[in-house]
Amino acid sequence: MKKLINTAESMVTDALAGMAAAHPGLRVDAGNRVVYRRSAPERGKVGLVSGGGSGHEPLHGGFVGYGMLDAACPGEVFTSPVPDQVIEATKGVDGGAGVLHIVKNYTGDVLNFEMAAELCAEERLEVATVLVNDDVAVKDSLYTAGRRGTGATVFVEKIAGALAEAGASLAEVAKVGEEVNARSRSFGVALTSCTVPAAGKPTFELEESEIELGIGIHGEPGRTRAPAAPARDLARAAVDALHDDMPLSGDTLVMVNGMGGTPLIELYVVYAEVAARLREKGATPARSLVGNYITSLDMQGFSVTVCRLTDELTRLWDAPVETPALRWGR
Amino acid sequence: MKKLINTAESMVTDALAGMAAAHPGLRVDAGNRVVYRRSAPERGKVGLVSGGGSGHEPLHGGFVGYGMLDAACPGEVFTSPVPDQVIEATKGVDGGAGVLHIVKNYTGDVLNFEMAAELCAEERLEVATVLVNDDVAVKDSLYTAGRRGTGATVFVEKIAGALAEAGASLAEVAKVGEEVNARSRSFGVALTSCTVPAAGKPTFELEESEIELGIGIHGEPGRTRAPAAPARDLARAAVDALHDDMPLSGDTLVMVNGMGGTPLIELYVVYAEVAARLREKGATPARSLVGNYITSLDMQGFSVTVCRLTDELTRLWDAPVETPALRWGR
Amino acid sequence: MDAAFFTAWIDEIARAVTAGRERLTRLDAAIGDADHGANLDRGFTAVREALAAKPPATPGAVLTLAGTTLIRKVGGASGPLYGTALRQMGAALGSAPEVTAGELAAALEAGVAGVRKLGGAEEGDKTMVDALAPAARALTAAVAGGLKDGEALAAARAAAEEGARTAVPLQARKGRASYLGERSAGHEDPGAASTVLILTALHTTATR
Amino acid sequence: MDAAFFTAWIDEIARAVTAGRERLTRLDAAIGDADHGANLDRGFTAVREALAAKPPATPGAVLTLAGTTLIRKVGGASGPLYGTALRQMGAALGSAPEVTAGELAAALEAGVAGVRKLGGAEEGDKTMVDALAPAARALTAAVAGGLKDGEALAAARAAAEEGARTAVPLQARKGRASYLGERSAGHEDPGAASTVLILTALHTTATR
Ligand SMILES: Nc1ncnc2c1ncn2[C@@H]1O[C@H](COP(=O)(O)OP(=O)(O)O)[C@@H](O)[C@H]1O
Ligand SMILES: Nc1ncnc2c1ncn2[C@@H]1O[C@H](COP(=O)(O)OP(=O)(O)O)[C@@H](O)[C@H]1O
Ligand SMILES: [Mg+2]
Ligand SMILES: [Mg+2]
Ligand SMILES: [Mg+2]
Ligand SMILES: [Mg+2]
Repeated sequence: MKKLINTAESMVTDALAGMAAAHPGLRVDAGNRVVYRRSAPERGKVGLVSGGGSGHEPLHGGFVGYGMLDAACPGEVFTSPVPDQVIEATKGVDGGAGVLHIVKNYTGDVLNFEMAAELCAEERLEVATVLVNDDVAVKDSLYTAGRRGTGATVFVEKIAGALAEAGASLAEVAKVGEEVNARSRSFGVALTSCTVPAAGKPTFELEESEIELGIGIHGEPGRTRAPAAPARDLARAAVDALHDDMPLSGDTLVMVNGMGGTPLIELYVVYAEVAARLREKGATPARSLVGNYITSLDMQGFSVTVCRLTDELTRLWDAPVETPALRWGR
Repeated sequence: MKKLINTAESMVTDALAGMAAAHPGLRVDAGNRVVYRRSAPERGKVGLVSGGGSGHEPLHGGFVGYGMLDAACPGEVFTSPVPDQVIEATKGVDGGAGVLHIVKNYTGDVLNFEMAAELCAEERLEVATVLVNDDVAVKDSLYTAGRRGTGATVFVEKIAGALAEAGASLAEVAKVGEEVNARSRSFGVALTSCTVPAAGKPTFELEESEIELGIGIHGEPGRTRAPAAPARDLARAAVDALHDDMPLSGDTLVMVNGMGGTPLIELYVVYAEVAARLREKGATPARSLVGNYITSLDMQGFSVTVCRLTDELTRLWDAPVETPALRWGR
Repeated sequence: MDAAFFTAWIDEIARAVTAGRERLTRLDAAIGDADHGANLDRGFTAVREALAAKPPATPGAVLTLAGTTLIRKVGGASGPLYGTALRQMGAALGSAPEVTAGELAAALEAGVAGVRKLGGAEEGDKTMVDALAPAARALTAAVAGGLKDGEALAAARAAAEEGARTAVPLQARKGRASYLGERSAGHEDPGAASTVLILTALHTTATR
Repeated sequence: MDAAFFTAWIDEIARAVTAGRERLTRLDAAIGDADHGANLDRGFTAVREALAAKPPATPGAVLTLAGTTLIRKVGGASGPLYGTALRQMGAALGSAPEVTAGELAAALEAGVAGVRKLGGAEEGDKTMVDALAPAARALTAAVAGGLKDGEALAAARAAAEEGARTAVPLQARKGRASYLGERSAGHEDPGAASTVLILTALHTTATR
């Protein structure tokens, strides 16, 4: 394993130091491991806190800033943050209008955020939670821990953040977050495994001619292993999986996301196929993101996330945002 | 080799289709292989054209838009564009104030842009050229083709683009481009090779414990092979190489650039060390970019580019820009 | 069994987890996200430090501090779950300076109940519960059957081992491994494996 | 040698380049950027198509169209350089419907001069010039010495081979390989290798 790190143990702390140095709009509390927007807490504004394991950058720290998150809590690599971090962040962004927790649906994330929310409630902090669970590769049934939260997290953070910025109440901000989640679906494909620094070797092994379909964002093996195929076939398989789960039509917000080790040129190849397939299904790719937004360390592969837009959601998506990884309108 | 492509031959065309679909602010002439900003040509504004081999995305197409390039000419992977593309782009962005060619110093790029510029001159198009050659790993001597153009290209395109947007003349825009180049230096490190799709296998092989120092952006082997080392040592080696070549002091613009396959979390680890080392050298990292800006397909590694700022250059760097890969102020 | 005994148990867990770190990570790589070894190693190292910094006076206080520390330092699924297990055990033991094997058995049952309640997993879902629950049952039964401490803890350990083994062919229905569906069958659950380490450490500590 | 002969030469180059594509790429991977095989394959395939679409009537026109097509389709260093070489050869041959080996030798010298001028490389810089220049010299000498066409072209081919071989131990001073400094020594230059293919194709075409 070769990585640009000092030690596996210090990786998250070292990267936080880099974020602090690179982004004057952020304030990084290295001791408590919380990334704040410099202006937090904002009086009268609903605070947005998210967090999760590290290794998914720019998620979540890269989405802290005007129009999106107020704070992010990075855990160790692929390990959800601990309740202390979330409590600290929640207090730090509370401007009197309550705080929204945006949580990806994984047992660890759910448990740690739940514990934090309970303790915040004891201290009379108003907290609401949006649980993101958009990954169609996992069936939401008695036989699973429910669907995983993946790409839709970016959409939820952006759109809920825009509504919070506009002065909406905690209930309203939570509601739009849930709406975005309900209208979004994701599907991921891996060409290679990733290597967790503390583990020191790839999480799984794939042959030269094999890929994993239906992967998440933690290097976990997918639902099925399949022969490698042209980008067109993979893009179609992804869009079809989304469409089978939630028929797509009308204006959509589409993200073709790289898993961390995939060159941008390949993501554009995939996007062309995804957009074409969406049109075949009767949907319009009205807004898009192509790039690395929610990654899995150095994994090669991509995920497709589609959100069925409404006029209101489009307006909130288009609203100004100023974060390290997503910026427009200011 | 596993890649998200349809065929190696169609990769560049397919990716251009994806760019066209993803970015309404661009107009892609697929037949001639030119990416224009939608508003080109802009009357009275100096037009900026760059280009080079593909595989360096977001360079150059991702830097087309307000405040930066007017057009980009992508060649085949790692192969400079042909003169026809450059001529077409030059004509397409000429708004009567002349056109600046921004060319990275490689024999192929220089020859093809030169041929294009000659033919443009025959058609009475006013063309000036800025040659970018910032890579300190290569000595500029009789015994080389001169220094390679790498990361400073991003700075030149941004800053010259801002001055052109402000209505400056071709001579002024060329001059600031040259100034940025003269004040910038780069150094790159590879942990792995990249794989050129048409070649089908990695360009070079590295052992688990080896890295290449002084690499360019085409997967070419570097100046020396060295044992793998902590991020701190690599960042120092890079900054020291820059400082040895051009003493660093005062405000600097710093880019820690990923080579395409490196996770963002690792780039932040490197940035923390680079910023610390710059301060030790007496320089201030006043502005920064951390991410994938000028890549080498799926190579893992990073490069550091530093530009010694002046007040004027800082102002131009801060000026609004609206391109797929760099956006602020609008 | 006094505070020193429980502190020694934690020390032994920490040692075993460090030694078994790679194996736990390997098991988690197969059906999870390859961090279980690092998580527990980080967690129990922190617990050991916390206990050394401020040695608690009672068994209950040792386990409560251990549980709280895990919750504060580990994250992921196993942090809150093992943390809750130890905190529930600590609460069950109260402030008694010494506890019997019977009291320990009751505390372990309370710990299992805490994990069940928090994580919602039943036996057969292929989680740590598949090792924890039989271990608690075996300890209770052994004590009721009049076995000596060492033998009772050996029975608990054996039951944990057997539980972890029995879960191997099962398909996971909780935690990350559930995402794999049928592909989770045939692999040992990392949490069940770490529970075996923890029960083994208990037996080792008692028979040393 | 008429237009058909030169068209056949181009066909033979295209065939050889497609067959040798992997080798050229491998040589370029060692001291360059691994695209020389793909570049020339794309280029000469395009040239063959251009010639088929509008067959030129004279040797000069064949080579001029071939050179222009390379410049328009290849990119990189080799596109303009080989394109210029062929265009200069075409210009030197003028509009004659048939050309002698002597005229071809003079044209080849003109082509080499064009490459030299455009790229600024001298012999010994470890580029295509190291194979091209001796080949042109050998052809000129062989014709002057009265050798038959086939023998003269065999001499040119041998000189190209010898030139490429001689350049192996050298350190590159032009093109991408120069960035490697001393590490470029010991490798065969891809452009010199493709020049050998081109000269071999000429000999093959003449002796078929
Ligand atoms: N709902 C649950 N109830 C009980 N145990 C669980 C549950 N979910 C996960 N686990 C246990 O946690 C273990 C994984 O722990 P760890 O790898 O540290 O956390 P994470 O899954 O968050 O990466 C699993 O092997 C399983 O035994
Ligand atoms: N200045 C030059 N003069 C002559 N030949 C050159 C020069 N620079 C490069 N070459 C030749 O071009 C070859 C490389 O061609 P190619 O790989 O197609 O282009 P690129 O170097 O742009 O990738 C080299 O092997 C060398 O023979
Ligand atoms: Mg985890
Ligand atoms: Mg090239
Ligand atoms: Mg895990
Ligand atoms: Mg090349």
